[in-house]
Amino acid sequence: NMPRRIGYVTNYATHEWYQNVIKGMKARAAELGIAFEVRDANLDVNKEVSAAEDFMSQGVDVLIITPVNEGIVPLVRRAKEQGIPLVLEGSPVKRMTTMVATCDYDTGYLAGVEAGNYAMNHLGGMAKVMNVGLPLLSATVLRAHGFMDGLRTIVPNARLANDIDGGGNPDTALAASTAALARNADINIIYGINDSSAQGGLQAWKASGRSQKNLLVVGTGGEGLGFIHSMNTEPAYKIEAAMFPEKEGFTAIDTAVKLFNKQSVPLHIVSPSAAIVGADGWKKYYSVGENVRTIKWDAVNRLTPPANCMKTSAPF
Amino acid sequence: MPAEPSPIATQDGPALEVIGINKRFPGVVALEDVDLTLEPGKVHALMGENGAGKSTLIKILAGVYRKDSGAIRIGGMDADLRTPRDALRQGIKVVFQEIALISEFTVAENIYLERYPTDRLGSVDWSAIRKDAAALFERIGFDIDPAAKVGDLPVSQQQMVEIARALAHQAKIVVMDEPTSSLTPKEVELLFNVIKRLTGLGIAVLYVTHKLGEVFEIADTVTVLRDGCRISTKPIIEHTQDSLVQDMIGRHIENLFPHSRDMTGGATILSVEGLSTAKLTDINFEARAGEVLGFFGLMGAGRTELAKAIVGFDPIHTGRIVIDGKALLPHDTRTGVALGIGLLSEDRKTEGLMPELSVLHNASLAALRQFTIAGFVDEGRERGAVQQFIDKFRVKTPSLHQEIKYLSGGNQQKVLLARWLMRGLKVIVVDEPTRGIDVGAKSEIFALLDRLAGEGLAVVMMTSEMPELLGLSDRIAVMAGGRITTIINRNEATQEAILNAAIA
Amino acid sequence: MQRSPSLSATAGDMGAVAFCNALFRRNEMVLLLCLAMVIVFFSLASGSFFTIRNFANVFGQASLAMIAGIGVGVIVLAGEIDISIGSLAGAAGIPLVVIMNNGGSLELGIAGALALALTVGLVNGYLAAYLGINSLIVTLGSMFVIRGLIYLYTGQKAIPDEQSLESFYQIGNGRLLGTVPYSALTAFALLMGFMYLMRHRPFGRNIYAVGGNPEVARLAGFNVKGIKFICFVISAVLAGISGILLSSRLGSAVHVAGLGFEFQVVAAVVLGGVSLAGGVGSLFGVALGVLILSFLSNGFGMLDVPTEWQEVATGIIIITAVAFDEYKRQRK
Amino acid sequence: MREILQSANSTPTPHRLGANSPVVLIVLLALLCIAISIGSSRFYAIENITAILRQCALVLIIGSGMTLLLIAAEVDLSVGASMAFAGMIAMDVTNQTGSVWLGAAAGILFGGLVGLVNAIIVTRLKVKSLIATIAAMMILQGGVFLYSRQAIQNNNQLPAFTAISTGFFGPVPVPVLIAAIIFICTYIVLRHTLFGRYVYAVGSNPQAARLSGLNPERLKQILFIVTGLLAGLSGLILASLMNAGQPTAGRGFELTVIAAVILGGTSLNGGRGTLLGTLLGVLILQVINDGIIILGWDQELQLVVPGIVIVLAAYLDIVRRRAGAR
Ligand SMILES: Nc1ncnc2c1ncn2[C@@H]1O[C@H](COP(=O)(O)OP(=O)(O)OP(=O)(O)O)[C@@H](O)[C@H]1O
Ligand SMILES: Nc1ncnc2c1ncn2[C@@H]1O[C@H](COP(=O)(O)OP(=O)(O)OP(=O)(O)O)[C@@H](O)[C@H]1O
Ligand SMILES: [Mg+2]
Ligand SMILES: [Mg+2]
Repeated sequence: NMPRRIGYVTNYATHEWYQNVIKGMKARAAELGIAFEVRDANLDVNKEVSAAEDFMSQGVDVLIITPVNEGIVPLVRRAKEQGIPLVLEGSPVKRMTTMVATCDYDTGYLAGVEAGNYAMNHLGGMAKVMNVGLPLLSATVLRAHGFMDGLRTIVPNARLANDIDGGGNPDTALAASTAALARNADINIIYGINDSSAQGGLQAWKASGRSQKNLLVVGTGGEGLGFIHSMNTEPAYKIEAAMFPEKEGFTAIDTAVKLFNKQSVPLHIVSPSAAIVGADGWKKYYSVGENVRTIKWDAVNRLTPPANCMKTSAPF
Repeated sequence: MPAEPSPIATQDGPALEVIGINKRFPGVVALEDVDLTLEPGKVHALMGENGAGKSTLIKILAGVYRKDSGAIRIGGMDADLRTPRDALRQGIKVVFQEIALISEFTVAENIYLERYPTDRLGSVDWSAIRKDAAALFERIGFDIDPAAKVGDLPVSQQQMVEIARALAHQAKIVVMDEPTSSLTPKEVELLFNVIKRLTGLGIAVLYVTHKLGEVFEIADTVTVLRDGCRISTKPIIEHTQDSLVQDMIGRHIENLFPHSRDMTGGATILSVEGLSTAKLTDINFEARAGEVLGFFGLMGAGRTELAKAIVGFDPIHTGRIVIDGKALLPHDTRTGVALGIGLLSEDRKTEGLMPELSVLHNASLAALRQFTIAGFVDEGRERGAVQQFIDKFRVKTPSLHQEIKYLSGGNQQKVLLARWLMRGLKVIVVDEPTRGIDVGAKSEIFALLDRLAGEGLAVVMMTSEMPELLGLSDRIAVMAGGRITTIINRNEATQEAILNAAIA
Repeated sequence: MQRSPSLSATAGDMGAVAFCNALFRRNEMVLLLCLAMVIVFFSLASGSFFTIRNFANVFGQASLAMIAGIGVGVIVLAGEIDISIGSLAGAAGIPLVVIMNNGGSLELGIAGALALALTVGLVNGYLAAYLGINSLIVTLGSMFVIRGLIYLYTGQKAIPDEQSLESFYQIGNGRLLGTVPYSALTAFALLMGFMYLMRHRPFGRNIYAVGGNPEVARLAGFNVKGIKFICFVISAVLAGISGILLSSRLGSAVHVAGLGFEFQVVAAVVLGGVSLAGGVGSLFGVALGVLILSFLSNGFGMLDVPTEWQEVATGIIIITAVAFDEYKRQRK
Repeated sequence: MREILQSANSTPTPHRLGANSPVVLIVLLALLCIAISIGSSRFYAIENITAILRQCALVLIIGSGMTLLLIAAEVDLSVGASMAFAGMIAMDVTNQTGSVWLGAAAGILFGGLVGLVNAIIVTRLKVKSLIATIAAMMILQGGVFLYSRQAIQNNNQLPAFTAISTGFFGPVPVPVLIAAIIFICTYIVLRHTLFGRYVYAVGSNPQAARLSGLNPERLKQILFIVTGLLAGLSGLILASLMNAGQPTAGRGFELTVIAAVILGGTSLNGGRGTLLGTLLGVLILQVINDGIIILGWDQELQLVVPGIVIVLAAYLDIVRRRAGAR
């Protein structure tokens, strides 16, 4: 029994991550013969609520939302009142039925472990980290915590030397990292809570005239082509904490169908993540053509996500 | 304020006394120990050169500026005029030199701006406003539609609205700063009737003007200021034109209208052929080197339109403007200026001044190219040249670097004239060149225009002042309804003939 | 453009043709026509557009910009501008939710939010009207400062409403008879009230006069600073009300709420024919401007137009509308 | 007696202090530097100073153009969006052609093109520049994603592309050198040339300027194009710094630039302003930004402190001008 129409309100359609989520959703919906529509909140939660309202009045059968933030709680209630099944993607809010998301902490943790190994082998066992972070979102804060905790399992005296707000976009990350490096350049690992942040941090490093020889850069997300390019060309960009947006989209559609059929689903459906290491690591999961990447479903499907995350931000 | 019109209960004694007022601006003493007494039911004229301090005194009475020291008494009581509101409450209504109306509002609404009639709920009572305004206009004989938007009215009618406003507000003291500078003779007559009506009600009128004729027509008493000091206060009957001028500028003016030139004129420099615009039809005339060509017309005849069209400021429909053999590109002031034609606009504020810039930069703007080497300004030469003009025209300014907005109107006008004269022109078009200018400066400007013509310029002068027209022009063109009705030589011109042509 | 009511009143006396002519020359008429065209277009293009439910949605969604737009309309008519409204709308939710979370009632929370808005209005007004600092600079400053303080206070997290008060949920999400959003009713009531104020109260006329020509208004004895000051307070309080409804709609005080709201509202106000120079325009026009933009965004969504095209289209519409306005004015 | 105090009349001072003097800003800047360096010794490290200057460079490049525009009573809010787009194009063309020169030229020219379109909308269609350029900003922000949804990477890893931003000319970073050259050029033009004088005149009273034989529309068009070109150049440098064309780069940059120009004392109403002020404004804002990080303060203060400083500086300017007018 398939729903006829699924509506998806995304957080930020112009971001590569969400484009790949949508790609995964579209592919799956097409496979199942479901009409699928997308609206973009463009980072504005009020707009997100409006778009969801419009979907509901248009009569979609299932609604999928990537919450911009917790401001959609009343919407969750309204969807329930109107009997429209609702799947969240990415981050949780109070009263939700279910959410499809990777574990942010675990993702960071996996990358942290790999970074620790790399530090032992190539950086003389030293780990002084600059976190190009985004305090704005609890998810991104968790990634950084996970990274440090994973790192410390291998390099116990690893130190967070610089913790900055890079705004999650490359130019702010660049500006903030530049100033932070001027304050304290005694670091050898740059961790970015997403790919743009990692790139911004790395560019600031390069702009200050340093060599990448004793540096490790770790990005997060595996959002689009950016990290593949960086891993190919930047000597220090060795590790990516990949989160496979296509897979997340795919799973979200499947979950929507389950909800529609009133099957029971867990509160958090974990989508897999993995630490990709080395310039060739990404080739395991992706192939790249002219400006597009294609996911290798076999490899990704082989990843088995844990049933529960090690740590979450959701207090409920 | 009383709600219904009634004659002011005239108590004995002066309506307003100004005692020993001082006011300084940076680098300028605008008023020094000035005394002034206004009697109810009398018109007191205030005269003086540009920059003498008249407007400053008025602004103090209006609560716009604060006096540095001195006292003001109204009806024998000390008055503290800190804001315009205080002044209005004390019954002082000022009609300013600059039109002070909200152009987006209707005439009627403007009249009741300060105090709207309201209904029981305190809402604006629009029908009362409309009716009262119509009744007011009827009473004083103004022919203005109370429902018209003020911004759509010609300047002269706006001025009339201003004056009607003073009447509507039951003022005890009405102050007028050069109210006739943009009125037609007929409107001036109307205004004088209104003033008589005001004095009949026991209202005291303070009247500022540069026009000697008017003073003798309506004033009871005249006070003359010079350089911020009171020079004299006399009943008008004790004055002659000469004595008044003597008081104002401290010297006699031998001949207001010098005429030193050979009137035959030289070669044609400017020729206008078949010019038509939205407001003008088929204008043809020539101006020759060495002559002053005067243009006369009633308000709205189209002189300003013509002036703006021939310098390339306004677009034209058809026609050719040729300067010294070269045709001007239509609607392009740059070729105009390059070919040597410039306009001194009648509207100083919106088409002349660069308020934030210094006297120096205002003066040198049009001629600046002459002081440049490869695009760079030679500031020494520039300053030297401007200084010459400032000295020659006796512009009152504390420094070349003073922002021009702080100068008095007449001094601003001189700076703007300097702007053109620094850049050797072939044709200068002056539109109401002496509007708001004192007799002394007037005679200087006349002499200057005369000399310029003598030096071979063609001077095209738009004016509403008959004496000015007759005194200075070699030939006179009269306009009516956007056409030139006649062009006559000065020695054939009579006032009557000109007026007839203007009404045609 | 805005004519004074006295003129439109006389229009009633004219013949029917002249009456229509008089109306059609008015900016509001053109806007109304645009709105009608937008509605007709989307109704034809999308089956689910022309429904009561969808219209109720749009009016509910428009109400936030409408309420803030009234305030910005007033302040722009007074010849000033307020771009701190987005930050303020975001900030207003904080005292509201925090008070409720600490056991306070909704009313107390609203009082807290309004008190915050009032304070901001007083500060903006004091700096701009009394100290004479350019209002764009003042409100640019307060836009930054308020947003920064929100981030500092919240640690860049949303503050959820923990009491889940039903009344709090209802003010922003509830609907009269299940159809008309209360927020739309609030917006409508405020619009009517302020339209009456601006057209028929001496104070409203004074605002027009002050915006039309402050120097003239001063000479006419107005307390120009005081009037502008009050306009800043009005604008801030309305932004606060908008923020209260927003936080109810979001069920929490969201730290990024209202980001970019000021651009949206100013665009609607300008589209509504209010001149940034002050003194020209009407609140009815503002309301139409808000509705046009809201219907456009709703309709574009229905047609699945991507966000980037929406942005491009909105930009072009604004330029076209303003250029057309200018063209009309010049032809006259 | 009341003869006007004509002292200044006879003693011409070439550059009159007073009306436009930047004393307040210089003092403010000095105080900031002292305060921050007390808090952190790293502030004066060469590396930090270089970093500050490099950040300043981007703002100053556009700020130079924006100052002229504001003096001429116009404004351009599309510069941030234009930067991002120009960076994308520069990177794309570099990738396509393999030539950094062509890429750079394409990016800069694109900025100029945006300036030209703004100029036409403002001078021909008579749309107020505040509105016109907000709309242009929306169109560019949407349009950049229509051009490419992904960031455009430096595919060929041309080092020359990154050298635009990270290279050094002696001890001076290349962007700082570029900014310095642009600043000095615009300074000389504004202060000492005919064109500069015309900018003030047009900003102060465009009608009067036209009557004096100037062409205000043409002049404004030039200024819009120059500002556009400079935005393109900044976009190029930013793309080089990030080694990629990022569609979201430069968001909000217009406010930073305008804040700096306003802080420098340039009037929003035209006719008044100096480039020296802009330079100081840029320095102050970047020193604040840097100081907050150097001192390890909450980065949220990067919004709060500049907000207060802008209002404060505007207020001090008013106070000083009033005092000067007494
Ligand atoms: N706000 C001001 N700041 C500085 N100086 C001023 C200011 N207002 C007037 N002045 C100066 O004060 C003097 C008196 O000016 P005022 O305007 O009163 O002259 P006026 O008699 O009205 O002249 P006019 O006949 O030209 O109108 C002039 O020297 C003028 O430059
Ligand atoms: N900017 C303006 N605003 C309102 N009315 C104007 C404006 N400019 C001109 N007018 C009016 O338009 C009419 C025709 O103007 P024009 O200037 O061509 O006539 P004119 O013969 O020069 O009369 P004036 O002595 O008023 O300059 C006049 O009544 C004039 O007052
Ligand atoms: Mg005067
Ligand atoms: Mg005229």
